[in-house]
Amino acid sequence: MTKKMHDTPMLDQLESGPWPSFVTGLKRLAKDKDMMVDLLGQLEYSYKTRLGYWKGGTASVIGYGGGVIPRFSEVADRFPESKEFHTLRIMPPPGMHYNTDILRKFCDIWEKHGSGLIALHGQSGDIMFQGCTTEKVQEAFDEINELGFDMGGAGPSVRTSMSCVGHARCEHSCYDEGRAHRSVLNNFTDDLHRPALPYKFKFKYSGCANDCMNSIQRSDMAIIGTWRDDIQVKQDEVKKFVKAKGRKYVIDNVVTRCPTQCLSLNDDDTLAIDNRNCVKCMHCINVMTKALSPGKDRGATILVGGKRTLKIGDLMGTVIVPFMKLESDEDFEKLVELGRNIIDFWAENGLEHERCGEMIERIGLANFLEGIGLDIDPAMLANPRTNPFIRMDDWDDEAAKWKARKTG
Amino acid sequence: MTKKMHDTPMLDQLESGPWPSFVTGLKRLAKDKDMMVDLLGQLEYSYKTRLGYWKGGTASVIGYGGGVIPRFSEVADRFPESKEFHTLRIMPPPGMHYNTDILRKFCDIWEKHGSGLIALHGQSGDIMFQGCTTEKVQEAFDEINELGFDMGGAGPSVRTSMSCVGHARCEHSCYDEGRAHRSVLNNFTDDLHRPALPYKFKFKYSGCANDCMNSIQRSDMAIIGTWRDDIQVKQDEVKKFVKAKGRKYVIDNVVTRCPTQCLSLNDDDTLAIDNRNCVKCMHCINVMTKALSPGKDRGATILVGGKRTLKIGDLMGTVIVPFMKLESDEDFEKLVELGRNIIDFWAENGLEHERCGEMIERIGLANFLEGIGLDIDPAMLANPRTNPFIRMDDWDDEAAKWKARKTG
Amino acid sequence: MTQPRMPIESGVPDHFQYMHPVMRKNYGQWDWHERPRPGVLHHVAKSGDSVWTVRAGTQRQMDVYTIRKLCDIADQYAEGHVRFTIRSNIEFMVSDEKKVAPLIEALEKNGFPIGGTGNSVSMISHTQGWLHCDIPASDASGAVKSLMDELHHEFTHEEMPNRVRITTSCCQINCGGQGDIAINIQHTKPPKINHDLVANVCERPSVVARCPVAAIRPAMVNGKPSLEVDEKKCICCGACFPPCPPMQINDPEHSKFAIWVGGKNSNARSKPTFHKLVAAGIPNNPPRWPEVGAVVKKILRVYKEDARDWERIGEWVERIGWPRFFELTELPFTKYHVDSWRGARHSLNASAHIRF
Amino acid sequence: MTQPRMPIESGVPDHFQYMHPVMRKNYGQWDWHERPRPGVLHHVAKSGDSVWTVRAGTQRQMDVYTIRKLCDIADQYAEGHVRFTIRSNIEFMVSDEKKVAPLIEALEKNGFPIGGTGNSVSMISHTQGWLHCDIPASDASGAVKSLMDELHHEFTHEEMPNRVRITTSCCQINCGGQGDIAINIQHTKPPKINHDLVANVCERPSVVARCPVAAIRPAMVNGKPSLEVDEKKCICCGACFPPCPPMQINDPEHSKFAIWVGGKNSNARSKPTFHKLVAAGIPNNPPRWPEVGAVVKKILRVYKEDARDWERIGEWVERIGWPRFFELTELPFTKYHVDSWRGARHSLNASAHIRF
Ligand code: SRM
Ligand code: SRM
Ligand code: SRM
Ligand code: SRM
Ligand code: SF4
Ligand code: SF4
Ligand code: SF4
Ligand code: SF4
Ligand code: SF4
Ligand code: SF4
Ligand code: SF4
Ligand code: SF4
Repeated sequence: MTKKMHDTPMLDQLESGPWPSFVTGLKRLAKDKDMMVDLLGQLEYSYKTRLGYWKGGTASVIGYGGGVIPRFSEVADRFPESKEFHTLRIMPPPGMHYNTDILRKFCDIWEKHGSGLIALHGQSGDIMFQGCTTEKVQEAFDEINELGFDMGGAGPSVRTSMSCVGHARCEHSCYDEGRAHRSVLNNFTDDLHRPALPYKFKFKYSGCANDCMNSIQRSDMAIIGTWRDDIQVKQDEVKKFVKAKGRKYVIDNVVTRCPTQCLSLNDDDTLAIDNRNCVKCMHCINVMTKALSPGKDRGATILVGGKRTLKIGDLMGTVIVPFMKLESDEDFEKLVELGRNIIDFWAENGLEHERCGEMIERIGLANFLEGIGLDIDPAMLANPRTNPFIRMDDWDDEAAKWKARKTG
Repeated sequence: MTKKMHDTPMLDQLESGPWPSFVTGLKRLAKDKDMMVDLLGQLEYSYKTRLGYWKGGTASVIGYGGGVIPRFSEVADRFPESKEFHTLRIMPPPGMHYNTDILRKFCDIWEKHGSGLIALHGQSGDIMFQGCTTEKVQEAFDEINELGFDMGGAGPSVRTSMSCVGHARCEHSCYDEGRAHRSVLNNFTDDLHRPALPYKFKFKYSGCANDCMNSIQRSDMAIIGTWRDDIQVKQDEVKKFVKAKGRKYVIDNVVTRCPTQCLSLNDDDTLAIDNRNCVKCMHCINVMTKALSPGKDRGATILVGGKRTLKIGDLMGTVIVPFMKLESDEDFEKLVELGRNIIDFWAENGLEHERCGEMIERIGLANFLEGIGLDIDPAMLANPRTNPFIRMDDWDDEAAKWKARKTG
Repeated sequence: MTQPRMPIESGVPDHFQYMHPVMRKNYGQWDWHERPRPGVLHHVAKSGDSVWTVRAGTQRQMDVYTIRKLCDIADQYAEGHVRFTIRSNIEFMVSDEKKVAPLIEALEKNGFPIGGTGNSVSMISHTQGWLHCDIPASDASGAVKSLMDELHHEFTHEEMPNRVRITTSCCQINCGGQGDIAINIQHTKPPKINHDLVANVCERPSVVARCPVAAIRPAMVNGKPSLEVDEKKCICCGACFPPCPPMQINDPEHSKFAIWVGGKNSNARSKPTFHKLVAAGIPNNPPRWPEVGAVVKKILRVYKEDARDWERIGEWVERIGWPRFFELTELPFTKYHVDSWRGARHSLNASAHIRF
Repeated sequence: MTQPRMPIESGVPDHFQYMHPVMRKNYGQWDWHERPRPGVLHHVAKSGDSVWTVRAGTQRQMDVYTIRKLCDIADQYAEGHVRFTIRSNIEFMVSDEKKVAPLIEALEKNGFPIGGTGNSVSMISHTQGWLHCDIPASDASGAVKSLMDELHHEFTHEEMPNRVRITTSCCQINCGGQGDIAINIQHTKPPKINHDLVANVCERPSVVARCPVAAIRPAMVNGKPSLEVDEKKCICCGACFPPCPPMQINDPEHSKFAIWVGGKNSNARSKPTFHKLVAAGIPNNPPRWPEVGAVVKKILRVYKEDARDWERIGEWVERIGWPRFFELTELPFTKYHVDSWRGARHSLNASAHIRF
């Protein structure tokens, strides 16, 4: 309460400027919390020496194996009050909706048990309650948990998930992201709370190909909304748009930007769409939001294997289910089951510290699909193989399978 | 002369149909040549058993290490007259121009010393005099050589080269392919005739990016014509073309097909070109051959490393010199020198049976460029690296080099 | 002693309980939207209902006073509901257009910038850095604050050709992901090994396995089991550091910044793409990292001037070509831009397509 | 004995000595061209000179009688000069348009098809096969003859959306190169080793080194040094066969044909591309390989119907997507189409771009 502030000449410089300053926030907390006085001291010290001073360790809550990120200071001799500075990862609701009531309750709990510093949100979507002593972790969690919030993921486990605002406010949304998010994640609470997988596994949900959740590249399993039928066109709105913006604008910004050249502006200012070749990229709909909408036969494309760079280079998720309906209870159960199959197969076949995408790279997509019981489909490929390096003496059997699928 | 023909029921079927029949040709030769009687016998036997019956061995001419492809029959007991059936690879003139006089002389020589079968041409461009006994190889070659024709490549050597018709008849041609072809090849006769390289090395010359010689993918060093200034436009011819074909045709077939969207059809039926972004792909010029031509500041792009598939998968050549002037004697000397540097570096650093492109794949483009003393350039890349897996502690020095080049 | 409390394994909470009522009512039934001004979205439902959203920037790592202030504003000027975006912006939803202006005024008065929508530069994706992480070579909070100060105008205005999404990462692990512009730590020297600690702290076989280029070997040093690094092979990636802190990769001098452009997650028009290296060797210079800001601003300026509407940074460069990108931005092009990793051939120019 | 004659190392001969005089005169000075009809090109020089070219198909592997016949025609109806194209077509040049029709008539009368220009299917790239090569699993001359018989109409007419360049290869080495359509032998079983011969004929270390997947190990068999193949690893590429003929990869039954589409060397519009596997397991069925012809014709028919002008086969498929390609051609899609080689990830659909 009364500890003297350290000199923080470097951090002080971060109090100026138009963007909200976290330093000002930290200082405000430091008025009441010695922990924050020393935290500021340690941070200033990092700025000066250009090195970090946290190390890991153990901190957890009863019943769970993960979700607390333990931080112990390596410079506790200089800054003793912040020698422990753990973070609790707490799962947000889909779409990160809150009312002020719940946010105020979080503040109260964290003011009482923690540092008073909350990150909204972590890059994986967690509400991060940052800065807690080992002693207080359990109490803090208990109170948060009583509010209906549960621990997020950490370690080799299913991780906290994110879904876009989608159905709640976005006209592009092609499936109920919130429902998908909760259906899947709440079927994996055990794998989330008790890390026992080869490595982390992330699900992300985007309602359309704009992929506002970066799911293709930042999740092991991406669920991206799409549709199978024709784009819905309100030709009167098209005409209005053309009138307002001019034909040239529409041609330069809509028609010529279609990746598969399936748009054409008719002479009467209506739009012709070659829906057969539309790849549901969303661009034309993005530009003409009032005139165009996704079709009515909606669902999702599932991609697997996205992650960042270590250790074989970045991976994008790649298509494993071109289209999946997501409407009925059974549809959502199927989605859960798909996630389950993938995680089971990977848990069995992934090496230690090998993400699902890295495993697919190692064993090949065809083997992965066989392992999880999915049929291959040309939509999963940018192109078929360009090399002849494959033994295919049972080509005929494989060809017969395709024919059976096509006729059956 | 008198040997009885074998039954060739399968080959006989290849005498019908509208395409010229090689079987008819072989039979005609067999009338005078027992060798061809047995050759037909062996070929029919191959058709029946679906197996080949030639093996390698040695055959050559005095003074040269390569250029004769020796073939000994494995079924000489059945077909003794064609037990030796070697091929002489002879280099054609650039553009494969002939007059009837020289062709008739070839025929006479080959009728005398060989089987009478000549392939015009091999996939590497050689005139292939096919079917010769070991005994006759030297005499046949001597006579051909006296006509001013020289042996082509085989084995781990510089190979016979090909250049497009280009300057001789094509308005797209951006450099003198024939001169480049002869300048380079005739500086490498030793490496061509006396195989001592890690593997084969092919040069190919195409006068423009249409690449009628398939050089990008079928040669170790591809010389592809290009230009640096603006496309030459005859706007009156553009107008005529638009008038003849209609605006829609021009927009659909020219404007929208430009890979970098740098064409636009003006309201007065003239064509606007954003030459800064033109990638010299040739498409618009191909369609409007009368109205458009390559610019005036012409030269070539050099690409290295193309080859077919074994053993790491197909390789395209990739750019190592974005632009090289090919006009003066010095320009052509520089081209020869570049080829020399590349071959020298590869001869020293390539593994046995490793094509130049495979070596580049193994050591990295940057190291290769350093090895041959060329500066790197962003035009050599589709894109810079997407991964951080590189140690670059002398970044500043490298950056300084670029700056020096830009200002110097 | 009392029974320990077991967690209620409730998982992901129900979002409807916190959602703005107009959004709840029209869930899955939205029709179109427009952006009346930067920072404001107007969504119209098929029912005819409207919701106006005001988006404001935050510092993400917020003290409870800041959060309570935002709640006060939400209660007084909005309708008591907020949401956060993936970029730590806060959104206030109101069902009446009239509430928009006072809300904006209140937010601005309290120092929260309004923007981040449409073709603006939104908040930078934020990671932990020195404030909390155990492996950072730099700070995230400070770097993001400094950059957003410099990009304030671009956040509050929609003047870019298309949206710009910047990411930062305070180590090479890159929790920040792909970005139109990515600002990432890049180590430039192999780790220095603190041999005294290895025996106690590291599981040696798993550290060895973690190295992408097999540069780490178990070794005996001063009679104790330790590790050694083949410095010729080492690509300075830092992958060995998290599992084995004695493999000190962080260095005040040699951990630099690198800048990447052209990452894109959306499928709009072009397929998603990874970002590509454009600049490196940039000093890690707290508290305001001016050299980083200078490069980012230079790239943004050129993009703003040269790109066409709707072109994301990567799409723009794809059209104008990399030579011109380096020319326009005046960034040096080096041999390090040339990929040397597996599959490098896919990044070479395997064509005669060249702009002069 | 006389001195042996040493070669005159004259290298590549001068082309001007054989070139048609109008071409020589206007060398490098051509202005434009047109195609008055299939098989005929009309080139106009800046000087105003014109040259008409008549292109005719040949069997490539020509007997001297055929060549002399072509010379007779050149002397009588043309001006004594010919050239050959990269696809073994012969070209006759005349400086007077009036000579075109009689020349064509003479060629056709003698069985030489006129065509191969513009948007036709030109002659198939021709390799050696059983006629001469030491490693073929099939014949080139016969396969090409059979196919060209079937494609005669497409050679003599310009009815395709763009030119079609077909290649064949009689072993997996693929001397034929990339093609709009490539017809290549594909082995489907590992080599059977004739152990008795290995010791004498093979340099074992270099065979071992030649295998792309390290499936070959030196081994002692029946007390003699030989080789063994790990059949699980072997990708049946045949690379071991040329350096070591006892590693018999060719098999009358199991050496099949595979068909590939979308290879493109030109830089027109799109960058050059490699061809992609579309069909395999096609029997090697001399003398007329009807199953191969059927697949090729099916692909050509669909391309002709569905592609836009100027779209090469690969560009067309790129626009309509691979699912539709397999749907339209009714070719089976199998797990073997999915790349499993290094860098396979580049061939996966890393996007949500899908056509339904
Ligand atoms: C907190 C957070 C950054 C932030 O400030 O937002 C974070 C922080 C850490 N990440 Fe991360 N990652 C965070 C989101 C991400 C993301 C983004 C995402 O999820 O969309 C990624 C990229 C996507 C991906 O999964 O590849 C990411 C890729 C990594 C990796 C690399 C994984 C890989 O397979 O390459 C590691 C290293 C590891 O796990 O071994 C990693 C490891 C870490 C560790 C645990 C470092 C460590 O090994 O000790 C960091 C703990 C910091 C701390 O003290 O709290 N973090 N990390 C994010 C999680 C907060 C939350 O729960 O919401
Ligand atoms: C004759 C010819 C096919 C034809 O009928 O036209 C041919 C025939 C042979 N090629 Fe070829 N190649 C022929 C052009 C090509 C081409 C096309 C080209 O040059 O544009 C290629 C693809 C381009 C390339 O270089 O990659 C080609 C790629 C190969 C390869 C694979 C090389 C590689 O690096 O992957 C081999 C195998 C080898 O050399 O080890 C090969 C090997 C062979 C051998 C020598 C087979 C052998 O190892 O015994 C064949 C001799 C056949 C014979 O009996 O005459 N041939 N070969 C062509 C040469 C004729 C000529 O001199 O004009
Ligand atoms: C609120 C948010 C989703 C959420 O659940 O939190 C969101 C909301 C919307 N996005 Fe997004 N996007 C959001 C993050 C993203 C991201 C992810 C990111 O920022 O890292 C992306 C992918 C970026 C990338 O490619 O790396 C993203 C790519 C898009 C696109 C595609 C733009 C493009 O041309 O590539 C659109 C379409 C458009 O705006 O034309 C879009 C469109 C929209 C629309 C217009 C959808 C709608 O009709 O409501 C929303 C308002 C956008 C605006 O700001 O003007 N949203 N959007 C996210 C706001 C982030 C922020 O605070 O800045
Ligand atoms: C004669 C020949 C060159 C030679 O020196 O022998 C040649 C000659 C011409 N080519 Fe070619 N090309 C010739 C092989 C090629 C090849 C290689 C091949 O066939 O394997 C290619 C690359 C094919 C590929 O991409 O794999 C080739 C790709 C082109 C193109 C690009 C077409 C495209 O859109 O991709 C053009 C431009 C055009 O026609 O629009 C072209 C254009 C031309 C022009 C129009 C150039 C001119 O103005 O004179 C010539 C007449 C073409 C015609 O047939 O209508 N030529 N041309 C070759 C004739 C081969 C044959 O007998 O069929
Ligand atoms: S991903 Fe699509 S559905 Fe979801 S918020 Fe973004 S634009 Fe809307
Ligand atoms: S959604 Fe994309 S692919 Fe489909 S029509 Fe619109 S722009 Fe074209
Ligand atoms: S490569 Fe170009 S210059 Fe040469 S013949 Fe073909 S079109 Fe003409
Ligand atoms: S040559 Fe190609 S890139 Fe250049 S303007 Fe013409 S079509 Fe466009
Ligand atoms: S980027 Fe690195 S340093 Fe920053 S939070 Fe992630 S793991 Fe920690
Ligand atoms: S920094 Fe990376 S490359 Fe170097 S030793 Fe560590 S893990 Fe290996
Ligand atoms: S493709 Fe194979 S079999 Fe045919 S000529 Fe070339 S090397 Fe011989
Ligand atoms: S066929 Fe190819 S993969 Fe099989 S053993 Fe021979 S070289 Fe190796």
